[in-house]
Amino acid sequence: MPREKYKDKADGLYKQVDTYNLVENLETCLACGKCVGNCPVASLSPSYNPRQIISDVLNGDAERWLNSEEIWRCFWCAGCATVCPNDIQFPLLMMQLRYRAVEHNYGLKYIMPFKRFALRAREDGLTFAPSEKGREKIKRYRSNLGATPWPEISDRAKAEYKELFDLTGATEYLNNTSDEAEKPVILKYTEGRIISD
Amino acid sequence: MAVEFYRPMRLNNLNSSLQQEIREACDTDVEMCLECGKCTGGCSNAHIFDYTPRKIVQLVKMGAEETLMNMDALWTCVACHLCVDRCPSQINIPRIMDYMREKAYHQGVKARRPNVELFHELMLDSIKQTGKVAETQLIIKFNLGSKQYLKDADLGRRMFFKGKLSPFSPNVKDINQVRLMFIRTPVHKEG
Amino acid sequence: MTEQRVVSPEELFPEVPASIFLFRSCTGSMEYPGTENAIKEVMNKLGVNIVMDPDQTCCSGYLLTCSAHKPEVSLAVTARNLAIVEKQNLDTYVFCNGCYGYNRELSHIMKHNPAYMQMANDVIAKQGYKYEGKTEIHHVQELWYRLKDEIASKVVNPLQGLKVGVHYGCHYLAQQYHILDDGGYPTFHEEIIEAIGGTPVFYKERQLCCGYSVGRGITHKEVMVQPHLYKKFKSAKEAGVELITTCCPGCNVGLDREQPNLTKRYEEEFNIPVIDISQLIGIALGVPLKKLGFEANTVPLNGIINRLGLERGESSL
Amino acid sequence: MKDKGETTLVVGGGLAGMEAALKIGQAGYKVILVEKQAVLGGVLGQLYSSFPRWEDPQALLNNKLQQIQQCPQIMVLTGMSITNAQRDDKVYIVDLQGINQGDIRQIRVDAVVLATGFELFDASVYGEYGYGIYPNVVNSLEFEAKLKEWGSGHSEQIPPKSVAFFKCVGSRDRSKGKPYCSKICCMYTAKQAGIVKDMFPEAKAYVFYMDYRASGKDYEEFTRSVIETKHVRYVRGRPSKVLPENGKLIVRAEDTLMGVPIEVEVDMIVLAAAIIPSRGTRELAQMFRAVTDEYGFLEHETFNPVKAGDRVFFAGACGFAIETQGAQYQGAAAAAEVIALFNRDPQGGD
Repeated sequence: MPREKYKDKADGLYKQVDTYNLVENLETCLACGKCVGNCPVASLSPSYNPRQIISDVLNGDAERWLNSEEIWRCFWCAGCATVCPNDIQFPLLMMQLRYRAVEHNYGLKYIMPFKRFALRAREDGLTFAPSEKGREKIKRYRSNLGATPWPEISDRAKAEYKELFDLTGATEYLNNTSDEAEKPVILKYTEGRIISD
Repeated sequence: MAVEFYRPMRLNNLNSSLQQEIREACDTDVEMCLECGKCTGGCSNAHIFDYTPRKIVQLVKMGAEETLMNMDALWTCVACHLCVDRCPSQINIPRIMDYMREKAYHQGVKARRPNVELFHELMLDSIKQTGKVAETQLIIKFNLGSKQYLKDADLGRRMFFKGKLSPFSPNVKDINQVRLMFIRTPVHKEG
Repeated sequence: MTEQRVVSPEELFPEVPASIFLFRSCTGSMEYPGTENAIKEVMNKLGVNIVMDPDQTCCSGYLLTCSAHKPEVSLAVTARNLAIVEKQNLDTYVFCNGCYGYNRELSHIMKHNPAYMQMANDVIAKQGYKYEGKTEIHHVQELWYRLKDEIASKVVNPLQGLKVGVHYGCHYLAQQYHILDDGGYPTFHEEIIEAIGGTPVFYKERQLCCGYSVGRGITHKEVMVQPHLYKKFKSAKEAGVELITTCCPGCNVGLDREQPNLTKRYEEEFNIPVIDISQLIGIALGVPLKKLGFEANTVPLNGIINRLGLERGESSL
Repeated sequence: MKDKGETTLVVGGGLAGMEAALKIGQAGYKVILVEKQAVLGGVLGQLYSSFPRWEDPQALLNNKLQQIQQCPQIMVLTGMSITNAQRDDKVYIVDLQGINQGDIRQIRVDAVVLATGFELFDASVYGEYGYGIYPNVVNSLEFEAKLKEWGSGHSEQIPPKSVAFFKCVGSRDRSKGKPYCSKICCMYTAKQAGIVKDMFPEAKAYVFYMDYRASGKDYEEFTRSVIETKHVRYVRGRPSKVLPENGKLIVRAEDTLMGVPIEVEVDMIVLAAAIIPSRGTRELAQMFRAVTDEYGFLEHETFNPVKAGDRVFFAGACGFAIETQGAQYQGAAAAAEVIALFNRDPQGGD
């Protein structure tokens, strides 16, 4: 790792990541590491380290993580936020970190599978609505229960749901999402791994 | 079937004798480390280390012997001694590095970079034979041994014609004393 | 912090509501439709009226956390759905931790940031809605806990000491404020299970998450999710868990659908069925098995059903 | 020595209260020392050892008790607590009640020293640490009692092979605990861990810390000696979770110096729970119109570090967490204030 020069970084500009102003108390981080100890992802791949991410974001060096593979590993289980002695909402930071990464064309391959989901949900008003074959199974299961074959969702709901996508610019966002400009992501901080068990 | 995935290390399962070993062999007590990071801050090669000096001391504390022997920093440390010069607790990190390097070599743990062992062996051979490092032969042997036949050919030719390279080996007065040193401190290599 | 962290069920519901708005869940209504049905059947037995609205759509939180669309649309969708509930003067009851987490979090953000409230209301005003932040968001399990004694008194098929391991899922307890239990060591599900005659098993990794949310089950299945789930099931198996209950159909997808793959990859048989706690309460209260929709499960429940001496089909109670 | 007229009420018979009573009594004023418990000593009496000199707290306690016995001016009322106080010009009329029987008394005093001490934050708030769930997770005062038991040589309990100490349990926690640093935990945790290693050299001791704060004479040397000569392993990181496994406890944490998650298997966990004012401190303060801060600690007047109100002083941990030495300083300081007050503004009590 190249020697870091703190003056090169945008000090205190973590708001560049937290553009939605959702994690207002990031600076209260005590670097105690309680988040990492409770993190199921860190326990499997220690180079993913919420404490380190917070520290880098605070130092204005979020960029180091944008092209990392690690940030796409987070399960969003919020185990970090549950134990945090300062109630830092790390999952909300992670969400925004991912959006920043996508803006820089990193990690597109990790959102492409969900573009399909989102486009279909836009029509159905429901996420996870499968293709025709899967639908038959759902209809059969639901009928066997004595319920309506398909969840009762009105045409109005579907139309308005779709309209919300258009009104908020999400449709445009989805249409523009492609992995053409994809830049590779790499596993970072692998050196932190300890072999002995 | 053994299931392969990373598991967090258990501190109490670790080889706790390493700390003791280092204390005896290197005359250095890692427990005195204040974790201040002054060593890393001053390190001349920390930018290419996988584990920085502060972390290396920490690894000794943890008893993570395998990690220490496998780390790249073992072979990229240039033993400039800046760390120990600055250390408020006078922890002799270069000596720890030497000790772990020897241990890794003895146990046949390969360096992650290529030809590291080859260079060290050739260099010692050279000293054993002449008492000094015969640079020209060393480089030729190394380039042949590492199959980089033309690596320094051009540079070598130019240096030779300017009289910068000697085809002869330098010698010490009493080579037998040097060889005695080698006999008294044998190197065993496993694996 | 000002908000109360853990609340007792009596504090949460001074009175048991006569009527609740049940928030449709994608997984709970499609992937495991038995979940929704079990809740309807059990509520019916407990005398709670259920209101659902065909105008309510998906909470869309899953897509948000997969970074698949913009946060603004989730904000608007949440405001719209909750506005529909508010119109009926009811509180929102969700039965998926995802719906709970996203609705709570997004409504919290809107209530505490007037700018976001404005942003969402500006959009949904075009469709004639207005969200005011009046409706409370509850998880159905909160009501189960409140009605624990009543449920216990109505048990017709006691669980005969069935060893049940609980999976709480993350997004209920991660909310931290105004919830039933402490995220560090929750026990309220275990209490419900004890009340209906089961033996709760505190297996070591019971608080490990399902690993399936935010799409990691699709993008990082081999590298992350499977070893993660293996740890969980290994500890459950060692503790002798016969059945795992969840309170989130989304978790079921991870825990149930992934089990055969774990067996294949790690060459270890787990065979632990995973169902919703509402379905288990349904079994205990004698809801016909047909109405509980276990046919959607990948790991079959035959062993459990035989163990409890229940019969499939119409003839069973 | 001429008996002087004024009487002082000292509430709380811990070290600070005893010190205040002694100094006032030895100056010739009458003192009524009220203690809720059946014996004097407070927390000092529960300790096995002290920092930074590994001294026996019992010796210190015995010394103070002996002096109190020899001081005729001091009247000790144990097993009594205060139910009411009324102000009458420069006098407080205080109602006392016995804890066990209906022993009710009324006294008139000219000044009051509050020394009600502290108690430990309820660590069961942290479900992840399992206090109150796993029997081998104890708080630091419970652990002192265990140390006393082991130290006495006739303990029934099997000594632990490994002990983990968690610092900052409830301290420096704005989420579930208190935002402040409890000041003395770093030192007493080092002490306890050191004692474990002294008693059972084969045992392992792990201290999970964020910082060790050793600002005091000999404190840094004390902590370093625990690490370097007693070989207690300090791990930087706040533990995240405690899980049971095969009858032992697994601690999950991050070693933040390495940036990797780690686990440790231990027999026993000691929680250095935050220091909070004793129950009832706020109510007592209200009776004497003393000011308390948002956490219930007594607040001092500007420029006057042991004065909480008119003719009301305080000493010891009811003001904030304090080590034994500091408690003595404050007890003496409160006594000096009382004596100065009586000299400046004498009032013939009854």
